[in-house]
Amino acid sequence: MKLQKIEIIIANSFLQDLIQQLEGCGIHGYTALEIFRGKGTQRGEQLSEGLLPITRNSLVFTITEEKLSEQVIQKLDPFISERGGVLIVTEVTHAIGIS
Amino acid sequence: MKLQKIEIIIANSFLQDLIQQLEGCGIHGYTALEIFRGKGTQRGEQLSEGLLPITRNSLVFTITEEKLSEQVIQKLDPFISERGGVLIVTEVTHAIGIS
Amino acid sequence: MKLQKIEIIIANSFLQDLIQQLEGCGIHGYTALEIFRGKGTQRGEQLSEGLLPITRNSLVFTITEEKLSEQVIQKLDPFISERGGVLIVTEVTHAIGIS
Amino acid sequence: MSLSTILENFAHPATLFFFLGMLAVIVKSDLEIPPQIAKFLSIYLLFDIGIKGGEELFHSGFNSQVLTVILVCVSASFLVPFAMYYILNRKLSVYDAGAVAATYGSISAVTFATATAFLEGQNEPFGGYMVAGMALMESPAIIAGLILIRLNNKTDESETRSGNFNHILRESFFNGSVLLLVGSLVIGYVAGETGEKELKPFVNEIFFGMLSLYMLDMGLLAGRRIRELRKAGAFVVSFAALFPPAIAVLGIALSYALGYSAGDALLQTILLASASYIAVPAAMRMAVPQANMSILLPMALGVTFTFNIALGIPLYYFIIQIFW
Amino acid sequence: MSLSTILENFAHPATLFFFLGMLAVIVKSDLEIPPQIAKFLSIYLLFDIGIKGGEELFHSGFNSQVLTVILVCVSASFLVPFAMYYILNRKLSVYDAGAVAATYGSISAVTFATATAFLEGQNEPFGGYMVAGMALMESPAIIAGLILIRLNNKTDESETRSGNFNHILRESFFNGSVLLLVGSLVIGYVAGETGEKELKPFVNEIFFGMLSLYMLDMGLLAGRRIRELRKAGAFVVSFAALFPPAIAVLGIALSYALGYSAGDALLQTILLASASYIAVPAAMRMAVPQANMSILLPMALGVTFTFNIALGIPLYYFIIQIFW
Amino acid sequence: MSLSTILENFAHPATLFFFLGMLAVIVKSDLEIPPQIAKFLSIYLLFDIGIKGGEELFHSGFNSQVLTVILVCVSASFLVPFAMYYILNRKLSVYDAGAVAATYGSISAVTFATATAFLEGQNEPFGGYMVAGMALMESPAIIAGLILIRLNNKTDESETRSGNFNHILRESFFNGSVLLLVGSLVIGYVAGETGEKELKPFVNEIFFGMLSLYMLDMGLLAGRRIRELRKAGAFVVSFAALFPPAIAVLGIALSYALGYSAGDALLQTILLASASYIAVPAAMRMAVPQANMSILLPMALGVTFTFNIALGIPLYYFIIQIFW
Ligand SMILES: Nc1ncnc2c1ncn2[C@@H]1O[C@H](COP(=O)(O)O)[C@@H](O)[C@H]1O
Ligand SMILES: Nc1ncnc2c1ncn2[C@@H]1O[C@H](COP(=O)(O)O)[C@@H](O)[C@H]1O
Ligand SMILES: Nc1ncnc2c1ncn2[C@@H]1O[C@H](COP(=O)(O)O)[C@@H](O)[C@H]1O
Ligand code: NA
Ligand code: NA
Ligand code: NA
Repeated sequence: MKLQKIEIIIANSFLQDLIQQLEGCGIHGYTALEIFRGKGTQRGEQLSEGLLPITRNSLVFTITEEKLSEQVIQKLDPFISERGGVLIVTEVTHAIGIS
Repeated sequence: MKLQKIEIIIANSFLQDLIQQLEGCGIHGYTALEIFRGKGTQRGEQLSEGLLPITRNSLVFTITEEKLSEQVIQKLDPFISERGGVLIVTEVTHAIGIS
Repeated sequence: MKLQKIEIIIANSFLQDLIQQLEGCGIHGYTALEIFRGKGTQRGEQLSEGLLPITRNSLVFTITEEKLSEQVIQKLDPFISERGGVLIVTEVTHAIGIS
Repeated sequence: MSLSTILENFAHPATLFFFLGMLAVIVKSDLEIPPQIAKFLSIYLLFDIGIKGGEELFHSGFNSQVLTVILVCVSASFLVPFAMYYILNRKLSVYDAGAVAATYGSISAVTFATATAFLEGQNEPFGGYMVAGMALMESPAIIAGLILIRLNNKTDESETRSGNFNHILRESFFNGSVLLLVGSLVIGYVAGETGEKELKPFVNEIFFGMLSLYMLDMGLLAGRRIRELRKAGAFVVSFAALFPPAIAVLGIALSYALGYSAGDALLQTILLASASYIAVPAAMRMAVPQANMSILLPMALGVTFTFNIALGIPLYYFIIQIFW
Repeated sequence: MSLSTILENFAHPATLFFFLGMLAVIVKSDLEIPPQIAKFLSIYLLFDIGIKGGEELFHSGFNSQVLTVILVCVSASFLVPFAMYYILNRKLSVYDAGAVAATYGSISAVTFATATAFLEGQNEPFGGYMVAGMALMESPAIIAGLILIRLNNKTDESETRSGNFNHILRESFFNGSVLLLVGSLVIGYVAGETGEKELKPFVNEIFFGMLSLYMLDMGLLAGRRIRELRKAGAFVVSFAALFPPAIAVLGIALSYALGYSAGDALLQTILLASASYIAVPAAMRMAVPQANMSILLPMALGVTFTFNIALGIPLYYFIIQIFW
Repeated sequence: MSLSTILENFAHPATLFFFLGMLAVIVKSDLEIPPQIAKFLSIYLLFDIGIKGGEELFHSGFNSQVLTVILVCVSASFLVPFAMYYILNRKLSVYDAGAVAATYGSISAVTFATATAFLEGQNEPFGGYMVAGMALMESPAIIAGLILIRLNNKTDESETRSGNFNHILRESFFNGSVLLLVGSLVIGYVAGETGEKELKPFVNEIFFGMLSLYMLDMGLLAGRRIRELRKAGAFVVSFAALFPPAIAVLGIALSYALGYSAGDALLQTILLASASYIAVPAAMRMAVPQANMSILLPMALGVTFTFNIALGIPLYYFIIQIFW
C-alpha cells in the first residue's frame, strides 16, 4: 500500500469548503496548520493580518493511498485553481495510525 | 548518509513525554508546529480550542539518519498508538545544519 | 519538470533577510509557518516566548524546479550556516498552482 | 474655527496611533500587532459598539427616529452598491465591480467608533440607535453585490455555483462580525440596567485605549495597502478618494431633510461614506472566488479609511455645523 | 417570585453571551474566539477569582467557617468520584468511568464566577473563602480518579505505567490552572491592602466584560459538544443532566445543616454540582491515555455546564431562599 | 525601617507574580502565557509607559531638569557599553562582548515600571520625564555595541557585512519597541488633556493587573534561564550579579550630584542598573549573527532582572533615603 501526502494551501475563507470536498472524496483524516506569511504570483504577499480575514491562508495535508490520491487531485484541481490555491504531492515511506 | 523525516502528530498533553522519548532514542534536534484543526477516525474533529487543552494537537518532526530512524519508529510505535497519535516517514534528499 | 521542496528553519530576526535572499535567487513563491518549539545542538531549546523575539523561529518552504533548487541551496548555504539555520530538501511528485 | 475643529481631531490618541502605524510602515519598523490580538481588538470593538447601542436603545425605545435611521441604513446599503456598480464596471470586471460595490455599500465599524469618540470630545450628543442602523448595513450590501454579479454575469459559470447562493445568503446574515454586533446590540438592550451597570467599565472606560491599539494596527494595515496603490491604478484610487466626500454631501443633505440632530447627522454620514474591509470582503471572497481582492483592500483601507479618519470626520462635522 | 429570579439570571450579559455562542454554532456562523485569546480569558478568570478570594480571606482571616468550607470541599471532591464511579462503571469502561468520575468530583471555575455575579445582582452577600474551597477541589478529584482506575483495573498495563503515578500526582497539584488559582489566592492574601488597591479596577471593574467574552466562547464550545451528544449515548447524557440537580439537593441540605449563609450555600452547591472541563480532563488524559475523552466534553460542557448556567443557578437559589 | 522597605516590595502583586512564575518552573508546572498574549502585554506596557510619560511632559514642559535627565540617559547608554566591553572581552569573544555590553547599556522597561509602582506605593513623587530618558537609551546602546565590534574585530568578515550597517542603524531607531515607546510618549504629549482624559482608565487603572500578568510571564522566562546558568559559566554570572549594585552606586552618586529628587534618583538608578532583554538582544542578533545569544538571556533575565526586582529596587531606595 503506497501512501502519498497531499498538501494544500488555501485561503481560510475556503477552508470549510475544502474540507467538505476532501470528505466527499472519501478522505477520513486531515491536519491543518496556520500560515503566517506567504507569497505567490497570483495574489502577492499575504501577511495573515488578524483584522483582515481575507489575508489569512492555511496549509491542509492529508495522507492517503496512491490510488485515492489520484482521484482526489483530479477532483480538487478545478476547486483549488479557481480559488488561487496550491496543491503539492509527495511520497510517504511509512505511516502509523493515520485514518 | 541517507536521511529521513519523521513527522508525529500528538496531543499537546503528551508533547513533553514524546520529546523525552525522542531524546531517549538519541535524537538531538526536533521542531514542533501547532495544529489548529484536524480530523481522524479515532477522535473525530479537533478544533484546537484555547480553553480546552485536551483538544489541542502538535506536529513534531525530526530529521535523522535512516538507521536511527528505524529504531525510533520501532520504539515509538506503542507510545504513539496508545495515545492515538500519527507517525509519518518521508525521504529527505539533502540537509544542511541539522542536529 | 522535476520539483523539489526546500524547507528552511531560521530565527525570525532573519526572516526578512532570508526572503530577500530567496527572491534574489529567482524564487517567486514561499510559505512561512510559525515554530512554537524546537531544539538543536547549536542553540538548545527554543520555546517561542512572546516577550523575547530572539527565541522565535520560523519554517519557510518553497517549491522550485530541481535546477533552480540547486542554485538556491548553494547560495543560501553560507547565509543559513552563519545564522544557525537548517535547510532540508525533499522530492515533490506533483504540484498545482505553485508560483 | 474650521481649522481648529480639524486639528482637534488630531488630539485624539486613536487618530494619532493610526498615524504611528503608518509611520512604522514607512520607516520599515518591525512593529506589529499579533494576529490573534488584532482579532481580539476587533471582537472587543464590535462587542463594545453593540452593547453601547443596545443600552441606548433600551433608554430611547423604538421611536420613530430609530425606525427612520434603520430604514435609511438598510435602503442605502442595498442601493449604494447598485449606483456604484455601473461606475465601477466601466473599468472593472463584473466580479470585481460587484465586490467593490458591495464593500462601499457597507460600513467600517471603527470609523464609526472614531466618529463617536470625536463627538464625545466635542460634547455633541448622538443617538445610540445609530448602531442599530450600522448593524443592519452589511447584509443588504452583500446581497446587493451578489444580485449585481448574477444579473451582469453572462457566463454559465455562475450557474454551477448557484447551489452556493443560499450558503452565501446565510453568511451575509450570520458571519462572525455581523452576528457579534447584532448579538451584542440585542444583549445590551435585553440586559438593560443590570447589564449597563456590570459592563460600564469594560465598555466605556477602557474603550479609548483599546481603540488606540486597534487604530495602531489599522495604521499598519493601511500603510501597507498604500504601498500597493500603484498597482491598483488611477481609476480605483480616484474612486476610493472621491467616494467619501461625494456620498457625504448626499448623507448630510439627507440627514438635514430628515431632521436628524447634528451628532446623528455626522454618524449617518460616516456610515454612508465609509467602506467595509472585514465582513463584506470576506463574504464576497467566498461568494466570488474570481474577484481580485487585491484591489479591494488598498481602496477601502488605504484610501477611503485613511481619508475618513484623517480629514473626513472633522470636515463633515464642520459642514454640518454650518447648516445645523 | 420564582420565575422572576430565574428570568433575572437571563438579564446578565454573561449568560446571554453564552446563548449567543450557542446560537452561532446553530446558524453555522464563523464567529470564533482565537485560541490564545481564549487562554488569556481563562488566565484572567483564574487570576481574578484567586485575587478576590485572597483579598476576602485577608479580611475574614482563617476562622472556623473557612475551615468548614475547606473540609467540605476537599472531602467532597475526593468522595464524589468514588460514589459516581460505580454508577458510571455499569456502562463505561474502567478508564472512562474513572475519568468521568474525577471530572464530576471537580469544579468549573466559570460556573462559580457566574454564580458570584448572580449573587451580586441579587445583593446577596457571600464569603470570599469559598474560593479557597474551590481551589482545593481539583487535586483530590484527580487523585480519586487515579485510585479508582488502579483499584479496578485488572490488566497488567497499569503496572507498566506505575512509574508515571508520581508524575500525575505532581500534575494534580501543579497543573497550570490549579497553580494559577492557588497562587493568585495566596498573592491576594499576602498583598493585602496594597494589592487590593492596585488591582481593584483590573479585578473588579472589567470582570463582567471579560466574563462575557469568556462565556461567549463557552457557548461556542458547548454548542459544538451538544451536536456530539447523539454519539455519546443516552446513559451518559442522562448522567450529565441528572448529576447537577441530584447533587445540588445534597449540597443544599449539607449547607443548611452546617449553618452556611444563603450566598455561601449557593456557591457550595455550585461547586458540588459543577464538573471540570479544563484541568481534570487534561490530567486524566495524561494519566489514562486509554480513556475516551470524546464523551467527557459533551457531558461536562454540553450538558452539565449548560444546565447549571441556564437553569441551575437560579433554581438552586430559589430553593435556598425557601429554606433560609 | 530598611527591612520593612524591602519587605514592602514583596507586598506588590507584580513582584509576587514574578515569583509565582519562577515557582511554576521549579515545580515543572505547565503554566504558560501564550506567546501572542505575552506580546500583547509587552505592547500594552510600552504604550502605557509612553503615554504616562508624555502626559507628564505635557504638564512639566521641557525644563532644564528634563534636559539633564535626557543628557544623562543618552550619554550613559552610549558610554556604559564601552566601559563594560573591556571587562567582558577578557573572557568573551569580540561578538559576545559587544552584544552583552550593548544589552547592559540599555534598559528593561518592566523593571522601570515596577520601580514606578514601588514609588507610588511609597507615596514618593517622581517626574514623568524619566520616561523620555528611558526611551532614548536603546538606540545609543545598540550603536555603541556595533562600534565596539567594528573596532575590535580584525577579521575581514565585518567588511562583507558593512552594507548592513545602515540597516542596523535604522533598526536601532525604529525597532518595534523603541518606536512604540517613543511614539506613545509623543502621542501622550501631543494629545494633552484630551488624551489624558480618554486614556486614564486604560493607562492608569488596569495597569497593575496587566503588569502582574506580565511579571508572571517574566518569572516563567527568568526561571527557565536560571536553569541555564550552569552552562553560562561563573564569569558571566558574576558579571550579571555585580553589574546592578556596582552601577547603582554610581547612579545614586550621580543623581545626588545633579540634585535629583529621591523618586527621580531611584528611577535613574534603575535605568542604569537594568539591562535590555527585548530590543537590544534582538538588534544585536541581527547585526552580529555570530554572537552566542544563549548567554545573554540567562544573564540579563535570569540574574540581573531577578536581582533588580527582588532586591535592587528596595535596596537602592533604602540607600537613597539615607542620603536624601
Ligand atoms: N512556489 C511556492 N512555494 C511555496 N509556497 C507557495 C509557492 N507558490 C505559492 N505558494 C503559496 O501559495 C499562496 C498563494 O499563492 P498565489 O495564489 O500565487 O498568491 C502563497 O501565499 C504561498 O503561501
Ligand atoms: N490521513 C491523515 N492525514 C493527515 N492527518 C491525519 C490523518 N489521520 C489522522 N490525522 C491527524 O491525526 C489526528 C489524530 O487522529 P485520530 O487519533 O485518528 O483522531 C487528527 O486530528 C489529524 O490531525
Ligand atoms: N534534526 C532536526 N530535526 C528537526 N529540526 C531540527 C533538527 N535540528 C535542528 N532543528 C531545528 O532547527 C532549530 C535550530 O537548531 P540549532 O541552530 O542547532 O539550535 C531548532 O530549534 C529546531 O527547530
Ligand atoms: Na458605506
Ligand atoms: Na463537582
Ligand atoms: Na542599563
